Amino acid sequence: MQPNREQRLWMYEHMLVSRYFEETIEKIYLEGKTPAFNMANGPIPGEMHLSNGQEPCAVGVCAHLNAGDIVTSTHRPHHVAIAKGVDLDRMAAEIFGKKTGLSGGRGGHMHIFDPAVNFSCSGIIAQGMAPAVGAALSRKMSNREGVAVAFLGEGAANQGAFHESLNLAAVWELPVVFVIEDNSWGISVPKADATAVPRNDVRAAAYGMPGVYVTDNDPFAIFDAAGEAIARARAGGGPTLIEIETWRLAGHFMGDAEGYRPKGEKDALFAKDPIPRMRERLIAAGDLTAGDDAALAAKARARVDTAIAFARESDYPAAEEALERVFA
Amino acid sequence: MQPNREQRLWMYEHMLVSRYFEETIEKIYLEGKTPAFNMANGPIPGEMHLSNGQEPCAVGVCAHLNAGDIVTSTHRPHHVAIAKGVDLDRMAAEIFGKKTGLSGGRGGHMHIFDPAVNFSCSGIIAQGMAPAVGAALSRKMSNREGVAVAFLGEGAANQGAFHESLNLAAVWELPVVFVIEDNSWGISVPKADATAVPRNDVRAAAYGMPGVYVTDNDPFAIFDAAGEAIARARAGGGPTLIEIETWRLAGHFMGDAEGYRPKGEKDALFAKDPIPRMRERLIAAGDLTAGDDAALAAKARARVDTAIAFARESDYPAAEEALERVFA
Amino acid sequence: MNDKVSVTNERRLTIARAMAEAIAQEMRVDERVFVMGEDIGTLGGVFGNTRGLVEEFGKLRVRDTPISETGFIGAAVGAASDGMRPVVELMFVDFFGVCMDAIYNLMAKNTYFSGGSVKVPLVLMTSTGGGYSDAGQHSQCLYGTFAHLPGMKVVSPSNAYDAKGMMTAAIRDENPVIFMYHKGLQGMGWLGTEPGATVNVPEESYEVPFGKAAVVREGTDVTIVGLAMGVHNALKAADLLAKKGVSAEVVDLRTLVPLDRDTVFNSVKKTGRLIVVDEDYHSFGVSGEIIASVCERDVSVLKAAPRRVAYPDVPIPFSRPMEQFCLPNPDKIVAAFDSIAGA
Amino acid sequence: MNDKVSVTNERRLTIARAMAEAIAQEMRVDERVFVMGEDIGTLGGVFGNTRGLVEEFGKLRVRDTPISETGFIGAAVGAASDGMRPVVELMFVDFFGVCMDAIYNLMAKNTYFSGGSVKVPLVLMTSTGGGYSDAGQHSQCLYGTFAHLPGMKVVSPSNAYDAKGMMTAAIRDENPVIFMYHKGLQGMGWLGTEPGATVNVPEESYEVPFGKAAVVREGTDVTIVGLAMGVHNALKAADLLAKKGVSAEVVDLRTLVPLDRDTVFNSVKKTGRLIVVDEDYHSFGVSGEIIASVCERDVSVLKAAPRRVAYPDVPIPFSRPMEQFCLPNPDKIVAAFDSIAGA
Ligand SMILES: Cc1ncc(C[n+]2csc(CCOP(=O)(O)OP(=O)(O)O)c2C)c(N)n1
Ligand SMILES: Cc1ncc(C[n+]2csc(CCOP(=O)(O)OP(=O)(O)O)c2C)c(N)n1
Ligand SMILES: [Mg+2]
Ligand SMILES: [Mg+2]
Repeated sequence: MQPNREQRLWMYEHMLVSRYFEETIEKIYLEGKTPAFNMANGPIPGEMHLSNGQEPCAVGVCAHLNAGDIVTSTHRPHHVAIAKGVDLDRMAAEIFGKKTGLSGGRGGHMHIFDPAVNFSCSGIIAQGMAPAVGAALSRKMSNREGVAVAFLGEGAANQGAFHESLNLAAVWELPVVFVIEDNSWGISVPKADATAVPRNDVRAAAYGMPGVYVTDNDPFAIFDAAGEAIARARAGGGPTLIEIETWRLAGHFMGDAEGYRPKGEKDALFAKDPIPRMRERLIAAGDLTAGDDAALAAKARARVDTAIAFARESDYPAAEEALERVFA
Repeated sequence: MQPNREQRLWMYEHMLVSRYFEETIEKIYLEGKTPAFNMANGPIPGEMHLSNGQEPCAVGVCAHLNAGDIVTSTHRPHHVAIAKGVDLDRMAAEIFGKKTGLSGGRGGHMHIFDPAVNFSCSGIIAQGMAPAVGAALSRKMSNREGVAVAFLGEGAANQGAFHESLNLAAVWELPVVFVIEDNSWGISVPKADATAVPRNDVRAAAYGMPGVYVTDNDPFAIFDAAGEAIARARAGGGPTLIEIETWRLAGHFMGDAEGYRPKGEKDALFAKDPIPRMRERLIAAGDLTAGDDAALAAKARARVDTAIAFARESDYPAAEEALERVFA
Repeated sequence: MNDKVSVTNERRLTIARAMAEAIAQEMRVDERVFVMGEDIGTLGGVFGNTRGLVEEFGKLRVRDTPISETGFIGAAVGAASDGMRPVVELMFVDFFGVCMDAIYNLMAKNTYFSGGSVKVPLVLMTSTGGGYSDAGQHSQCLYGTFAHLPGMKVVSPSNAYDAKGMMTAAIRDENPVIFMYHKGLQGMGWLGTEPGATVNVPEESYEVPFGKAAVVREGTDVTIVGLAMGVHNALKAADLLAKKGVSAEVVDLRTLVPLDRDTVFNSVKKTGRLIVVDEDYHSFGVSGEIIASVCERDVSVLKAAPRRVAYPDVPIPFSRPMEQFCLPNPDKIVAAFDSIAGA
Repeated sequence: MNDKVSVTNERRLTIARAMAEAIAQEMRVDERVFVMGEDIGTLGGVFGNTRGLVEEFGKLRVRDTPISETGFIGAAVGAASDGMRPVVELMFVDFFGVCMDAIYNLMAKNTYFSGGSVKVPLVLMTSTGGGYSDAGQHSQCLYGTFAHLPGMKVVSPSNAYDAKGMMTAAIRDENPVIFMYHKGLQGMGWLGTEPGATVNVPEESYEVPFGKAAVVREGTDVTIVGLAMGVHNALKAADLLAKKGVSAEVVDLRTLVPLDRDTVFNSVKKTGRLIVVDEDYHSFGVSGEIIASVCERDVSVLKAAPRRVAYPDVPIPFSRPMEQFCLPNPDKIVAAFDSIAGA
């Protein structure tokens, strides 16, 4: 399954928005945190896990989804949220802890919820998976359309919730797709030290479901694999497991000195940064001129800037609001 | 790998002891529980999970183990404990809640611990698995001999601990063997409704370890598969997953009306009860005469009777002992 | 049984049947309600509280699950957020250790994390309690463990009337509710049965609201506060105390979250003495909270030191003499009163 | 810092370094000791408490694990029972929900279940606390959750001297110990740092025994009881109160299990007033237990209602103004005193 031109451009544009968003967050995150780096300071306090390099996973999968479909994501959620169509202004405001944020500032960057597009995430490894299974069950039981996609990291594939979620989805033949973003690191631990098999797609066999591995962080190959899996799910054909080779261009979180990374690894990854690669590919294919590209980039930047401005300008919640919304 | 005559007779004898033990417990369990069945009453209160029919799994595996090897078992532990050489008197006394019991009455039938032969169990599904992995790690790290075997039911193979334990054992190449007793039921839920694949041996591939399925509850086939796996573990070849087709001839626990079982299923299972089958096989092979058999049976019965008498005659712990042994 | 016996008929039900009836009635009127858990279909629940449901509603709405608590409770969170109203069983509360993240970090917090835009109307029913020699992984109450963590309502009925009304309220609640039922009160003969739990239950639907403790016996000399089985121990102790001329008031908390501190405080204000009965572990749990709640409001209402009759801080032993020694009982409550009677 | 400053040198360490030093010293003398957890090898622990260990002891004794807490904590139980002495890291205490069975049903109970024939000498170290906007799944304390369940010791140091001595004691203990370290006290700049936690630490090995609270400041008008970060809030409040002429005594509990009820009671007996500071959730936790412990022993020692300054019963919000509003702080403690000063 290959994306048409419109889809190709949609994917590229969302990759651009995602990257600009992360680059902007990265800069702002450092505000107020120098010279002594203290996470608690600055306009964006707390942990920050950036998705630079992993954009292909988000756009290749979400290109097949509509607002009614469900996505659950992880502690590293921005690129997926953007591709899923989460309200960017309110997401930015949430990351800043503002009252106008998606959760009024209660959640922050690891707890992005936008029910309008059925997006959510959780900061506990692999724990977003079972809720995706349950949302798929909900659709199947109530005969409502919709596919659920659970994103996870390759490190999460060794957590018990992974096993239970895949088995349950398979036993009940639910419309859910599991997408592993294999950036080969779980914080400082390389995949080979944590996972008994080189590729997690082989684990699909343990649940009698199809398993696919996509190499080289390739947006079109991801589009292809995800398209098939999502179509199968929509048609009642049950779950699929997809693992995608992708690249973590940033540290695990902001402030990570990355001393554990082998010399040269990051240079090699930057050399195949998916954004310029995609740009060249689209230009080569005649989808895009340099002028189009500049326009798209400007549009993406403007979109991000608007969101960031909204976030910056919004008020903080009143302190006492902390006590509200515990119960519906 | 085939058992020699001594091993064959050892296996048969331990099957007999196990079966007599369970039959005796079954009778005593009902004492004081009629006419109105109340679990709290009688000389053996609480839940009681019998292993009738599953004896081949225990003897086929434990025939390869010595006292220094580690076994962890489940809520249904008696047959395995007996084959592992747990002190039968003190195990019986524990099941009766007596002061002379292995744990002075604190544990009961789901918490049999006999460090002299490195046996333990847990009542929480699949939770005995990781401790087996850890014991194997302990041996490997300290260069002490020993293989660990974790027993579990087929229902347990859908619990997260299963996945994490197998992956960890494989990543660290530990001397541990995982043995699934597939009696096809998890209480009232048939395997097919709970497990996405017909046979769990395929799950071994998810960890890059060998997987074997043994059909027909056959003690010699079990001996063969376990022998190979344990030898590999001892030789530093890492973990193996074995699933064994076995039969739950009793209810899930005492008092289970088993209304959920298809008509005829139990009759069919009783028709292939592994004890008489083993007897016939040994007689046919010339390992055993009818006279030898009667003698073995009498010996097994006597062993069980002694243990039960010990348990019956022992005192209950003083009530206040409840407060002791929380900490070492 | 004061305010709650506005019953319109004389039908007596066990808690198990009352729970099943409440679930069935809600399933009839609300197709979003479904049930899942281990052995809750054909078997009808190990403790009888889903009997008859699969026969009436079929296997699609009454789903036996694999032994995958993290999987199916997490799935229930996803289904509830997507518009369904799952009623889920965790067979024994003792098993919370294999699935607590789905419960306390997702189910309980997603409403807050989402700023209220996501609702998680989910009932997690789970059995508690010992007394029948099921040892240390199958006999715990863990009331305090759940009540301590924010974002979930925590309730536990002492009788079938409350059980039905609280289950109905739980299913209709827009929030997650932990519905803890004590095995010894279920009315399943094989677990022993506290007769006081089997009471008249109306056929029609009704709710017993959360956050309202019940004064189940009025008295003037001491307030005995309990929950679930504790209430029956308290009532029996009150009978014994009455024979000695002591008038005990018994408060059935019914819900721990929300906690009706007012009713407890007002009772202690009247009686001047407080005994808390709790089958959960002694320290850092329910008994400490109840005592602290009274003292911090006005310590001068206490004529004597408050007392607790709780499970000691030891794992639950199997052997009957040891287990019975540890469990709260009416005599211990009477002894607790005797120790403060002089004041 | 009274009794604990019998230091023989002037070297000041952070808690992170004190923990790593204690572990290293035990590893040098006892080859059964090993470390496992996520990112505790090359990275040296996200919170710095295993820095330098892999370099000295190698990857076989300092083992980075997969993200499989049930697997590796359960494995630690098996290894400990087989004669090893694992020191295991659960990176954030908030993650207990994915592995609690291995902790509370195996690690904590196997000694009891085995009648004492099996020992589980295992240290589970885990980070607690918030204050740096890490939101509701990475900022909890959960002291009460662990202290409530029997069979494990639960400790939390407020300074590096105690941290080293308590870690040494934990590793040498024949029982499971939950070693909770507060992120804000670790001395990792990026988490903010409470300067009072970085103190003189002797180079030689020593133990700080469990079950002995420390009176870290003497006073006569009110007893402020806290743990870990709570102690620093209490000390700052005591300074503020001193300016108003109020003499506050500050008790550092140091260990929750065993709990030194005597030291708390004796202090309150002297001062007549009690304030408990707790960063864990308000209800059904540490603050209730401390208050109940005093009241049940002799309620008449209290001149005024006891007070608690605890985390409200809400999930921890991300946004700074909201989080700071919820956290205990010196001003809240002073206000609590003011509310009972008249009595
Ligand atoms: C159950 C649990 N254990 C540990 C953590 C801490 N943690 C946060 S991210 C992370 C690494 C995750 O690796 P991976 O799944 O590969 O995702 P990535 O960070 O590479 O996107 C860890 C260990 C957690 N959040 N939850
Ligand atoms: C985590 C957990 N969930 C549920 C249970 C309740 N339970 C006890 S035995 C059992 C069935 C186990 O089936 P299986 O693993 O096949 O073992 P079998 O009983 O057939 O020997 C269940 C669900 C439990 N003890 N622990
Ligand atoms: Mg990764
Ligand atoms: Mg089975």
